[in-house]
Amino acid sequence: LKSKILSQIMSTNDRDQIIITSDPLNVQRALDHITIPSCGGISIFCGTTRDTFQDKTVLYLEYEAYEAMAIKEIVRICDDLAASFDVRKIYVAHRTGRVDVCETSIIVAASSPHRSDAITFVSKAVDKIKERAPVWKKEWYEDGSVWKENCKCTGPV
Amino acid sequence: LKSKILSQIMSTNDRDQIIITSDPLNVQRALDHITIPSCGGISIFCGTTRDTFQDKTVLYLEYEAYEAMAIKEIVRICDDLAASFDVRKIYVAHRTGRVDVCETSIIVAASSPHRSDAITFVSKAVDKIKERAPVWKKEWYEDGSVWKENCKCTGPV
Amino acid sequence: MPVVTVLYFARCREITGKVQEKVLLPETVSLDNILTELAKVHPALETLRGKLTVAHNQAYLEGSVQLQSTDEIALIPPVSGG
Amino acid sequence: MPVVTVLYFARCREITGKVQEKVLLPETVSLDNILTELAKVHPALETLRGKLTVAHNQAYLEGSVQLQSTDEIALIPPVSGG
Repeated sequence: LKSKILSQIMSTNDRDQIIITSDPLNVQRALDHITIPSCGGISIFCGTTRDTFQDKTVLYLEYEAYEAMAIKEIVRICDDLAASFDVRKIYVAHRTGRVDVCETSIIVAASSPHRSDAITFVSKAVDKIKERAPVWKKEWYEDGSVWKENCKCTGPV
Repeated sequence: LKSKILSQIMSTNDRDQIIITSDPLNVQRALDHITIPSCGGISIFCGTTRDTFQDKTVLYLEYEAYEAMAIKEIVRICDDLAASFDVRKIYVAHRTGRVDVCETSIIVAASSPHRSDAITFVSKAVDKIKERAPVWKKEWYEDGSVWKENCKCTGPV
Repeated sequence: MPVVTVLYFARCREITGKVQEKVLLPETVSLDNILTELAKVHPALETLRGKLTVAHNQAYLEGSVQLQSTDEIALIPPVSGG
Repeated sequence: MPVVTVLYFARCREITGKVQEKVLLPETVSLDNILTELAKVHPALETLRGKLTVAHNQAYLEGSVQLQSTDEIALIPPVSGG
Protein backbone atom coordinates (compact mmCIF):
# COMPACT_ATOMS: atom_id res chain seq x y z
CA LEU A 1 0.00 0.00 0.00
CA LYS A 2 1.39 3.38 -0.97
CA SER A 3 1.07 5.95 1.81
CA LYS A 4 0.02 9.51 1.19
CA ILE A 5 1.83 12.17 3.18
CA LEU A 6 -0.57 14.76 4.59
CA SER A 7 1.01 17.81 6.15
CA GLN A 8 -0.51 20.77 7.84
CA ILE A 9 0.79 23.73 9.83
CA MET A 10 -1.44 26.39 11.29
CA SER A 11 -1.10 29.70 13.09
CA THR A 12 -4.18 30.98 14.89
CA ASN A 13 -5.22 33.74 17.22
CA ASP A 14 -8.44 35.67 17.75
CA ARG A 15 -8.00 37.56 14.51
CA ASP A 16 -6.07 35.18 12.24
CA GLN A 17 -6.36 31.73 10.84
CA ILE A 18 -3.32 30.97 8.69
CA ILE A 19 -2.79 27.46 7.38
CA ILE A 20 -0.46 25.63 5.03
CA THR A 21 -1.89 22.26 4.13
CA SER A 22 -1.77 19.50 1.57
CA ASP A 23 -5.55 19.11 1.84
CA PRO A 24 -7.88 20.78 -0.70
CA LEU A 25 -8.78 24.34 0.29
CA ASN A 26 -12.31 25.44 1.10
CA VAL A 27 -13.73 28.94 0.84
CA GLN A 28 -16.49 28.17 3.34
CA ARG A 29 -13.86 27.72 6.05
CA ALA A 30 -12.60 31.21 5.26
CA LEU A 31 -16.14 32.60 5.47
CA ASP A 32 -16.84 30.80 8.73
CA HIS A 33 -13.80 32.47 10.30
CA ILE A 34 -14.17 35.99 8.93
CA THR A 35 -17.94 36.59 9.07
CA ILE A 36 -18.61 38.58 12.25
CA PRO A 37 -21.29 41.08 13.32
CA SER A 38 -18.98 44.11 13.43
CA CYS A 39 -17.90 43.71 9.78
CA GLY A 40 -19.92 44.66 6.73
CA GLY A 41 -17.29 43.96 4.09
CA ILE A 42 -15.69 40.63 3.17
CA SER A 43 -13.02 40.29 0.50
CA ILE A 44 -11.75 36.94 -0.74
CA PHE A 45 -9.03 36.08 -3.23
CA CYS A 46 -8.54 32.57 -4.62
CA GLY A 47 -5.64 31.58 -6.83
CA THR A 48 -6.43 28.59 -9.01
CA THR A 49 -4.39 26.46 -11.40
CA ARG A 50 -4.72 27.55 -15.03
CA ASP A 51 -4.56 25.10 -17.92
CA THR A 52 -2.13 27.13 -20.00
CA PHE A 53 1.13 28.97 -19.65
CA GLN A 54 1.69 31.07 -22.74
CA ASP A 55 0.96 28.45 -25.40
CA LYS A 56 1.77 25.34 -23.42
CA THR A 57 -0.86 23.12 -21.87
CA VAL A 58 -0.40 22.86 -18.13
CA LEU A 59 -1.39 19.51 -16.65
CA TYR A 60 -1.07 20.52 -13.01
CA LEU A 61 1.00 22.51 -10.51
CA GLU A 62 3.00 21.18 -7.61
CA TYR A 63 3.72 23.38 -4.61
CA GLU A 64 6.55 22.94 -2.14
CA ALA A 65 6.86 25.03 1.00
CA TYR A 66 9.41 25.77 3.72
CA GLU A 67 6.43 25.40 5.97
CA ALA A 68 7.81 26.55 9.32
CA MET A 69 9.16 29.73 7.74
CA ALA A 70 6.26 30.27 5.32
CA ILE A 71 3.76 30.34 8.15
CA LYS A 72 5.89 32.90 10.04
CA GLU A 73 6.40 35.02 6.96
CA ILE A 74 2.66 35.08 6.23
CA VAL A 75 1.95 36.04 9.85
CA ARG A 76 4.52 38.87 9.52
CA ILE A 77 2.89 40.08 6.30
CA CYS A 78 -0.59 40.06 7.86
CA ASP A 79 0.59 41.86 11.01
CA ASP A 80 2.33 44.55 8.94
CA LEU A 81 -0.67 45.20 6.74
CA ALA A 82 -3.18 45.02 9.60
CA ALA A 83 -1.40 48.04 11.11
CA SER A 84 -2.59 50.09 8.11
CA PHE A 85 -6.02 48.60 7.41
CA ASP A 86 -8.92 48.06 9.81
CA VAL A 87 -9.37 44.33 9.23
CA ARG A 88 -10.91 42.43 12.14
CA LYS A 89 -10.53 38.88 10.80
CA ILE A 90 -7.94 37.36 8.46
CA TYR A 91 -7.87 33.92 6.80
CA VAL A 92 -4.98 32.65 4.66
CA ALA A 93 -4.65 29.11 3.37
CA HIS A 94 -1.92 27.85 1.04
CA ARG A 95 -1.97 24.39 -0.42
CA THR A 96 1.08 22.21 -0.92
CA GLY A 97 1.53 19.22 -3.18
CA ARG A 98 -0.34 18.68 -6.40
CA VAL A 99 -2.98 21.24 -7.39
CA ASP A 100 -4.94 20.33 -10.52
CA VAL A 101 -6.48 22.70 -13.07
CA CYS A 102 -9.31 24.72 -11.48
CA GLU A 103 -8.26 23.69 -7.97
CA THR A 104 -7.32 26.40 -5.47
CA SER A 105 -3.72 26.90 -4.39
CA ILE A 106 -4.26 29.93 -2.17
CA ILE A 107 -7.09 31.68 -0.35
CA VAL A 108 -6.56 35.12 1.20
CA ALA A 109 -9.63 36.58 2.89
CA ALA A 110 -10.41 39.35 5.35
CA SER A 111 -13.32 41.24 6.85
CA SER A 112 -13.61 44.87 7.93
CA PRO A 113 -16.40 47.16 9.14
CA HIS A 114 -16.37 49.02 5.81
CA ARG A 115 -15.39 47.32 2.58
CA SER A 116 -12.40 49.36 1.51
CA ASP A 117 -10.03 48.04 4.21
CA ALA A 118 -10.74 44.37 3.51
CA ILE A 119 -10.48 44.84 -0.26
CA THR A 120 -7.15 46.67 -0.12
CA PHE A 121 -5.72 44.40 2.61
CA VAL A 122 -6.44 41.24 0.60
CA SER A 123 -4.96 42.63 -2.61
CA LYS A 124 -1.76 43.79 -0.89
CA ALA A 125 -1.47 40.59 1.16
CA VAL A 126 -1.57 38.47 -2.00
CA ASP A 127 1.16 40.65 -3.56
CA LYS A 128 3.36 40.36 -0.46
CA ILE A 129 2.84 36.61 -0.07
CA LYS A 130 3.80 36.04 -3.69
CA GLU A 131 6.87 38.19 -3.19
CA ARG A 132 8.13 36.78 0.11
CA ALA A 133 6.64 33.47 1.20
CA PRO A 134 9.15 30.60 0.85
CA VAL A 135 6.88 28.53 -1.39
CA TRP A 136 7.76 27.17 -4.82
CA LYS A 137 5.54 26.13 -7.70
CA LYS A 138 6.49 23.57 -10.33
CA GLU A 139 4.48 23.65 -13.54
CA TRP A 140 3.96 20.27 -15.23
CA TYR A 141 3.46 19.96 -18.99
CA GLU A 142 3.19 16.94 -21.26
CA ASP A 143 6.89 17.19 -22.08
CA GLY A 144 8.42 18.21 -18.76
CA SER A 145 8.27 20.61 -15.84
CA VAL A 146 9.61 23.99 -14.79
CA TRP A 147 10.14 25.69 -11.43
CA LYS A 148 8.30 29.01 -11.76
CA GLU A 149 9.59 32.32 -10.45
CA ASN A 150 7.19 35.06 -9.36
CA CYS A 151 9.72 37.81 -9.67
CA LYS A 152 12.29 37.87 -12.43
CA CYS A 153 14.76 39.46 -10.09
CA THR A 154 18.13 38.10 -9.13
CA GLY A 155 18.88 37.05 -5.58
CA PRO A 156 21.65 38.49 -3.41
CA VAL A 157 23.34 35.09 -3.23
CA LEU B 1 -51.50 30.27 6.52
CA LYS B 2 -49.33 33.25 5.84
CA SER B 3 -47.67 33.07 2.42
CA LYS B 4 -44.08 34.08 1.88
CA ILE B 5 -43.37 35.98 -1.32
CA LEU B 6 -40.26 34.65 -3.06
CA SER B 7 -39.02 36.72 -5.94
CA GLN B 8 -36.14 36.18 -8.25
CA ILE B 9 -34.93 37.78 -11.45
CA MET B 10 -31.85 36.64 -13.32
CA SER B 11 -29.78 37.70 -16.28
CA THR B 12 -27.41 35.14 -17.74
CA ASN B 13 -25.12 34.65 -20.69
CA ASP B 14 -21.88 32.74 -21.20
CA ARG B 15 -19.94 35.21 -19.13
CA ASP B 16 -22.44 36.56 -16.58
CA GLN B 17 -24.74 35.29 -13.91
CA ILE B 18 -26.59 38.21 -12.34
CA ILE B 19 -29.42 37.54 -9.94
CA ILE B 20 -31.68 39.50 -7.62
CA THR B 21 -33.41 37.18 -5.21
CA SER B 22 -35.16 37.01 -1.86
CA ASP B 23 -33.41 33.71 -1.15
CA PRO B 24 -30.24 33.57 0.99
CA LEU B 25 -27.10 34.09 -1.08
CA ASN B 26 -24.41 31.44 -1.46
CA VAL B 27 -20.75 32.00 -2.29
CA GLN B 28 -20.36 28.46 -3.63
CA ARG B 29 -22.77 29.30 -6.47
CA ALA B 30 -20.50 32.21 -7.38
CA LEU B 31 -17.46 29.91 -7.34
CA ASP B 32 -19.21 27.28 -9.42
CA HIS B 33 -19.90 29.86 -12.14
CA ILE B 34 -16.58 31.69 -12.18
CA THR B 35 -14.01 28.88 -11.75
CA ILE B 36 -12.74 28.02 -15.23
CA PRO B 37 -9.46 26.59 -16.58
CA SER B 38 -8.35 29.79 -18.33
CA CYS B 39 -8.49 31.87 -15.14
CA GLY B 40 -5.95 31.88 -12.34
CA GLY B 41 -7.41 34.70 -10.25
CA ILE B 42 -10.77 34.83 -8.48
CA SER B 43 -11.95 37.84 -6.52
CA ILE B 44 -15.09 37.81 -4.39
CA PHE B 45 -16.76 40.57 -2.40
CA CYS B 46 -19.55 39.91 0.10
CA GLY B 47 -21.50 42.65 1.83
CA THR B 48 -22.99 41.50 5.11
CA THR B 49 -25.34 43.09 7.64
CA ARG B 50 -23.51 44.73 10.53
CA ASP B 51 -24.95 44.87 14.03
CA THR B 52 -24.21 48.55 14.60
CA PHE B 53 -24.62 51.86 12.85
CA GLN B 54 -22.60 54.46 14.69
CA ASP B 55 -23.72 53.71 18.24
CA LYS B 56 -27.10 52.19 17.52
CA THR B 57 -27.76 48.47 17.56
CA VAL B 58 -29.02 47.27 14.19
CA LEU B 59 -31.46 44.38 14.38
CA TYR B 60 -31.61 43.68 10.65
CA LEU B 61 -31.68 45.28 7.20
CA GLU B 62 -34.49 45.16 4.68
CA TYR B 63 -33.77 45.57 0.98
CA GLU B 64 -36.22 46.70 -1.67
CA ALA B 65 -35.36 46.68 -5.37
CA TYR B 66 -36.78 48.00 -8.63
CA GLU B 67 -35.90 44.56 -9.87
CA ALA B 68 -36.45 44.90 -13.61
CA MET B 69 -34.30 48.03 -13.72
CA ALA B 70 -31.74 46.89 -11.14
CA ILE B 71 -30.88 43.81 -13.15
CA LYS B 72 -30.43 45.94 -16.29
CA GLU B 73 -28.37 48.52 -14.44
CA ILE B 74 -26.07 45.83 -13.02
CA VAL B 75 -25.68 44.28 -16.50
CA ARG B 76 -24.77 47.74 -17.84
CA ILE B 77 -22.22 48.26 -15.06
CA CYS B 78 -20.62 44.85 -15.71
CA ASP B 79 -20.50 45.39 -19.48
CA ASP B 80 -18.86 48.81 -19.04
CA LEU B 81 -16.20 47.54 -16.67
CA ALA B 82 -15.57 44.35 -18.63
CA ALA B 83 -14.45 46.55 -21.54
CA SER B 84 -11.50 47.69 -19.38
CA PHE B 85 -10.65 44.54 -17.43
CA ASP B 86 -10.00 41.05 -18.76
CA VAL B 87 -12.61 39.21 -16.71
CA ARG B 88 -13.89 36.00 -18.25
CA LYS B 89 -16.68 35.21 -15.76
CA ILE B 90 -18.83 37.49 -13.62
CA TYR B 91 -21.28 36.64 -10.82
CA VAL B 92 -23.45 39.20 -9.04
CA ALA B 93 -26.21 38.37 -6.57
CA HIS B 94 -28.23 40.89 -4.58
CA ARG B 95 -30.69 39.85 -1.93
CA THR B 96 -34.03 41.49 -1.29
CA GLY B 97 -36.21 41.38 1.79
CA ARG B 98 -34.91 40.88 5.30
CA VAL B 99 -31.16 40.30 5.76
CA ASP B 100 -30.14 39.53 9.34
CA VAL B 101 -26.83 40.37 11.03
CA CYS B 102 -23.97 38.39 9.44
CA GLU B 103 -26.12 37.41 6.47
CA THR B 104 -25.00 38.41 2.98
CA SER B 105 -26.84 41.12 1.03
CA ILE B 106 -24.59 41.19 -2.01
CA ILE B 107 -21.98 39.02 -3.72
CA VAL B 108 -19.85 40.40 -6.54
CA ALA B 109 -17.33 37.94 -7.97
CA ALA B 110 -15.20 37.63 -11.08
CA SER B 111 -12.38 35.57 -12.53
CA SER B 112 -9.55 36.56 -14.83
CA PRO B 113 -6.42 34.90 -16.22
CA HIS B 114 -4.22 37.06 -13.95
CA ARG B 115 -5.44 38.32 -10.61
CA SER B 116 -5.24 42.07 -11.07
CA ASP B 117 -8.20 42.32 -13.49
CA ALA B 118 -10.58 40.35 -11.29
CA ILE B 119 -9.55 42.23 -8.14
CA THR B 120 -9.97 45.68 -9.70
CA PHE B 121 -13.16 44.73 -11.56
CA VAL B 122 -14.87 43.52 -8.39
CA SER B 123 -13.90 46.57 -6.37
CA LYS B 124 -15.11 48.99 -9.05
CA ALA B 125 -18.28 46.99 -9.71
CA VAL B 126 -19.25 47.16 -6.03
CA ASP B 127 -18.69 50.93 -6.06
CA LYS B 128 -20.80 51.37 -9.21
CA ILE B 129 -23.61 49.10 -8.00
CA LYS B 130 -23.83 51.02 -4.73
CA GLU B 131 -23.91 54.26 -6.67
CA ARG B 132 -26.44 53.37 -9.36
CA ALA B 133 -28.51 50.25 -8.75
CA PRO B 134 -32.14 51.08 -7.87
CA VAL B 135 -32.06 49.20 -4.58
CA TRP B 136 -32.91 50.63 -1.17
CA LYS B 137 -31.93 49.48 2.31
CA LYS B 138 -33.95 50.10 5.44
CA GLU B 139 -32.08 49.77 8.72
CA TRP B 140 -34.15 48.46 11.66
CA TYR B 141 -33.32 49.39 15.27
CA GLU B 142 -35.10 48.70 18.51
CA ASP B 143 -36.80 52.08 18.36
CA GLY B 144 -37.54 52.48 14.66
CA SER B 145 -36.14 52.32 11.14
CA VAL B 146 -34.39 54.54 8.62
CA TRP B 147 -34.03 54.42 4.84
CA LYS B 148 -30.29 54.59 4.24
CA GLU B 149 -28.61 56.61 1.50
CA ASN B 150 -25.30 55.50 -0.02
CA CYS B 151 -24.42 58.90 -1.33
CA LYS B 152 -25.21 62.06 0.56
CA CYS B 153 -25.80 63.85 -2.69
CA THR B 154 -28.96 65.55 -3.78
CA GLY B 155 -30.96 64.31 -6.74
CA PRO B 156 -31.81 66.32 -9.84
CA VAL B 157 -35.54 66.07 -9.05
CA MET C 1 -51.72 63.11 -23.04
CA PRO C 2 -50.63 59.56 -22.26
CA VAL C 3 -51.66 57.54 -19.22
CA VAL C 4 -48.41 56.05 -18.02
CA THR C 5 -47.50 53.49 -15.36
CA VAL C 6 -45.69 55.15 -12.48
CA LEU C 7 -43.81 53.07 -9.91
CA TYR C 8 -43.08 54.08 -6.33
CA PHE C 9 -40.29 52.63 -4.20
CA ALA C 10 -39.01 52.96 -0.63
CA ARG C 11 -39.89 56.37 0.83
CA CYS C 12 -42.02 57.22 -2.22
CA ARG C 13 -44.01 54.03 -1.72
CA GLU C 14 -44.54 54.89 1.93
CA ILE C 15 -45.59 58.44 1.13
CA THR C 16 -48.02 57.60 -1.67
CA GLY C 17 -49.23 54.35 -0.17
CA LYS C 18 -48.89 52.77 -3.61
CA VAL C 19 -46.38 50.55 -5.40
CA GLN C 20 -47.69 51.62 -8.77
CA GLU C 21 -50.53 53.40 -10.54
CA LYS C 22 -51.50 54.78 -13.92
CA VAL C 23 -51.12 58.56 -14.14
CA LEU C 24 -52.11 61.01 -16.86
CA LEU C 25 -48.90 62.85 -17.71
CA PRO C 26 -47.92 65.51 -20.25
CA GLU C 27 -46.64 64.17 -23.56
CA THR C 28 -43.15 65.50 -22.74
CA VAL C 29 -41.68 65.02 -19.31
CA SER C 30 -38.26 65.92 -18.03
CA LEU C 31 -36.43 66.04 -14.75
CA ASP C 32 -37.79 69.60 -14.46
CA ASN C 33 -41.51 68.86 -14.48
CA ILE C 34 -42.06 65.24 -13.48
CA LEU C 35 -42.18 65.74 -9.72
CA THR C 36 -44.55 68.69 -10.06
CA GLU C 37 -46.88 66.52 -12.15
CA LEU C 38 -46.83 63.63 -9.68
CA ALA C 39 -47.21 65.97 -6.70
CA LYS C 40 -50.56 66.99 -8.19
CA VAL C 41 -51.71 63.46 -7.35
CA HIS C 42 -49.63 63.04 -4.17
CA PRO C 43 -48.77 66.43 -2.64
CA ALA C 44 -46.64 64.82 0.05
CA LEU C 45 -44.08 63.86 -2.62
CA GLU C 46 -42.97 67.52 -2.49
CA THR C 47 -41.16 66.70 0.77
CA LEU C 48 -38.68 64.69 -1.33
CA ARG C 49 -37.96 67.49 -3.80
CA GLY C 50 -34.23 67.76 -4.43
CA LYS C 51 -33.63 64.16 -3.36
CA LEU C 52 -35.03 62.16 -6.24
CA THR C 53 -34.03 61.02 -9.67
CA VAL C 54 -36.24 59.46 -12.33
CA ALA C 55 -36.22 56.33 -14.47
CA HIS C 56 -37.96 55.94 -17.82
CA ASN C 57 -38.42 52.40 -19.13
CA GLN C 58 -35.92 51.10 -16.60
CA ALA C 59 -33.09 53.49 -17.40
CA TYR C 60 -32.12 56.72 -15.69
CA LEU C 61 -33.79 59.69 -17.36
CA GLU C 62 -31.54 62.48 -18.53
CA GLY C 63 -33.11 65.49 -20.11
CA SER C 64 -36.61 64.99 -21.47
CA VAL C 65 -38.58 62.30 -23.19
CA GLN C 66 -41.78 61.90 -25.24
CA LEU C 67 -44.05 59.58 -23.29
CA GLN C 68 -46.21 56.78 -24.64
CA SER C 69 -48.92 54.95 -22.73
CA THR C 70 -46.83 51.78 -22.71
CA ASP C 71 -44.01 53.56 -20.86
CA GLU C 72 -42.94 53.06 -17.28
CA ILE C 73 -41.82 55.93 -15.06
CA ALA C 74 -40.29 55.46 -11.62
CA LEU C 75 -39.29 57.93 -8.95
CA ILE C 76 -35.91 56.92 -7.58
CA PRO C 77 -35.13 57.98 -3.99
CA PRO C 78 -31.44 58.03 -2.92
CA VAL C 79 -30.26 54.47 -3.49
CA SER C 80 -28.63 52.29 -0.84
CA GLY C 81 -28.02 48.92 -2.43
CA GLY C 82 -24.97 46.71 -2.18
CA MET D 1 33.02 26.10 13.85
CA PRO D 2 29.40 25.08 14.30
CA VAL D 3 27.69 22.16 12.60
CA VAL D 4 24.42 23.64 11.42
CA THR D 5 21.26 22.20 9.85
CA VAL D 6 20.95 23.29 6.23
CA LEU D 7 17.67 22.89 4.35
CA TYR D 8 17.31 22.55 0.59
CA PHE D 9 14.12 23.32 -1.33
CA ALA D 10 12.90 23.13 -4.94
CA ARG D 11 15.81 23.42 -7.38
CA CYS D 12 18.34 23.24 -4.52
CA ARG D 13 16.78 20.01 -3.33
CA GLU D 14 16.96 18.56 -6.82
CA ILE D 15 20.58 19.63 -7.27
CA THR D 16 21.87 18.37 -3.90
CA GLY D 17 19.59 15.35 -3.75
CA LYS D 18 18.90 16.23 -0.12
CA VAL D 19 16.10 17.94 1.83
CA GLN D 20 18.44 18.67 4.71
CA GLU D 21 21.81 17.88 6.18
CA LYS D 22 24.20 19.02 8.87
CA VAL D 23 27.07 21.11 7.52
CA LEU D 24 30.18 22.45 9.21
CA LEU D 25 30.06 26.21 8.58
CA PRO D 26 32.21 29.19 9.61
CA GLU D 27 31.14 30.88 12.85
CA THR D 28 30.11 33.96 10.87
CA VAL D 29 28.14 33.62 7.67
CA SER D 30 26.70 36.26 5.44
CA LEU D 31 25.06 36.54 2.07
CA ASP D 32 28.59 36.93 0.71
CA ASN D 33 30.07 33.62 1.79
CA ILE D 34 27.26 31.16 2.42
CA LEU D 35 26.92 29.85 -1.11
CA THR D 36 30.68 29.40 -1.46
CA GLU D 37 30.68 27.36 1.74
CA LEU D 38 27.78 25.14 0.65
CA ALA D 39 29.21 24.75 -2.86
CA LYS D 40 32.23 23.08 -1.22
CA VAL D 41 29.83 20.25 -0.34
CA HIS D 42 27.66 20.51 -3.46
CA PRO D 43 29.56 22.16 -6.33
CA ALA D 44 26.48 22.10 -8.58
CA LEU D 45 24.88 24.73 -6.34
CA GLU D 46 27.19 27.22 -8.12
CA THR D 47 24.81 27.07 -11.10
CA LEU D 48 22.29 28.94 -8.96
CA ARG D 49 24.66 31.76 -7.97
CA GLY D 50 22.95 35.11 -8.31
CA LYS D 51 19.48 33.59 -7.99
CA LEU D 52 19.30 32.63 -4.32
CA THR D 53 18.56 34.23 -1.02
CA VAL D 54 19.13 32.79 2.44
CA ALA D 55 17.06 32.21 5.58
CA HIS D 56 18.45 31.93 9.08
CA ASN D 57 16.14 30.46 11.74
CA GLN D 58 13.17 30.91 9.47
CA ALA D 59 13.69 34.58 8.65
CA TYR D 60 15.37 36.17 5.65
CA LEU D 61 19.04 36.81 6.32
CA GLU D 62 20.29 40.33 5.80
CA GLY D 63 23.94 41.02 6.36
CA SER D 64 25.78 38.51 8.52
CA VAL D 65 25.08 36.35 11.53
CA GLN D 66 26.99 34.41 14.21
CA LEU D 67 25.96 30.78 13.85
CA GLN D 68 25.21 28.29 16.60
CA SER D 69 24.85 24.56 16.17
CA THR D 70 21.15 24.79 16.95
CA ASP D 71 20.59 27.15 14.02
CA GLU D 72 18.79 26.41 10.79
CA ILE D 73 19.99 27.76 7.43
CA ALA D 74 18.03 27.45 4.21
CA LEU D 75 18.86 28.36 0.64
CA ILE D 76 15.85 30.09 -0.90
CA PRO D 77 15.50 29.81 -4.69
CA PRO D 78 13.26 32.39 -6.45
CA VAL D 79 9.87 31.95 -4.80
CA SER D 80 6.65 31.24 -6.67
CA GLY D 81 3.94 30.82 -4.08
CA GLY D 82 0.42 32.18 -4.08
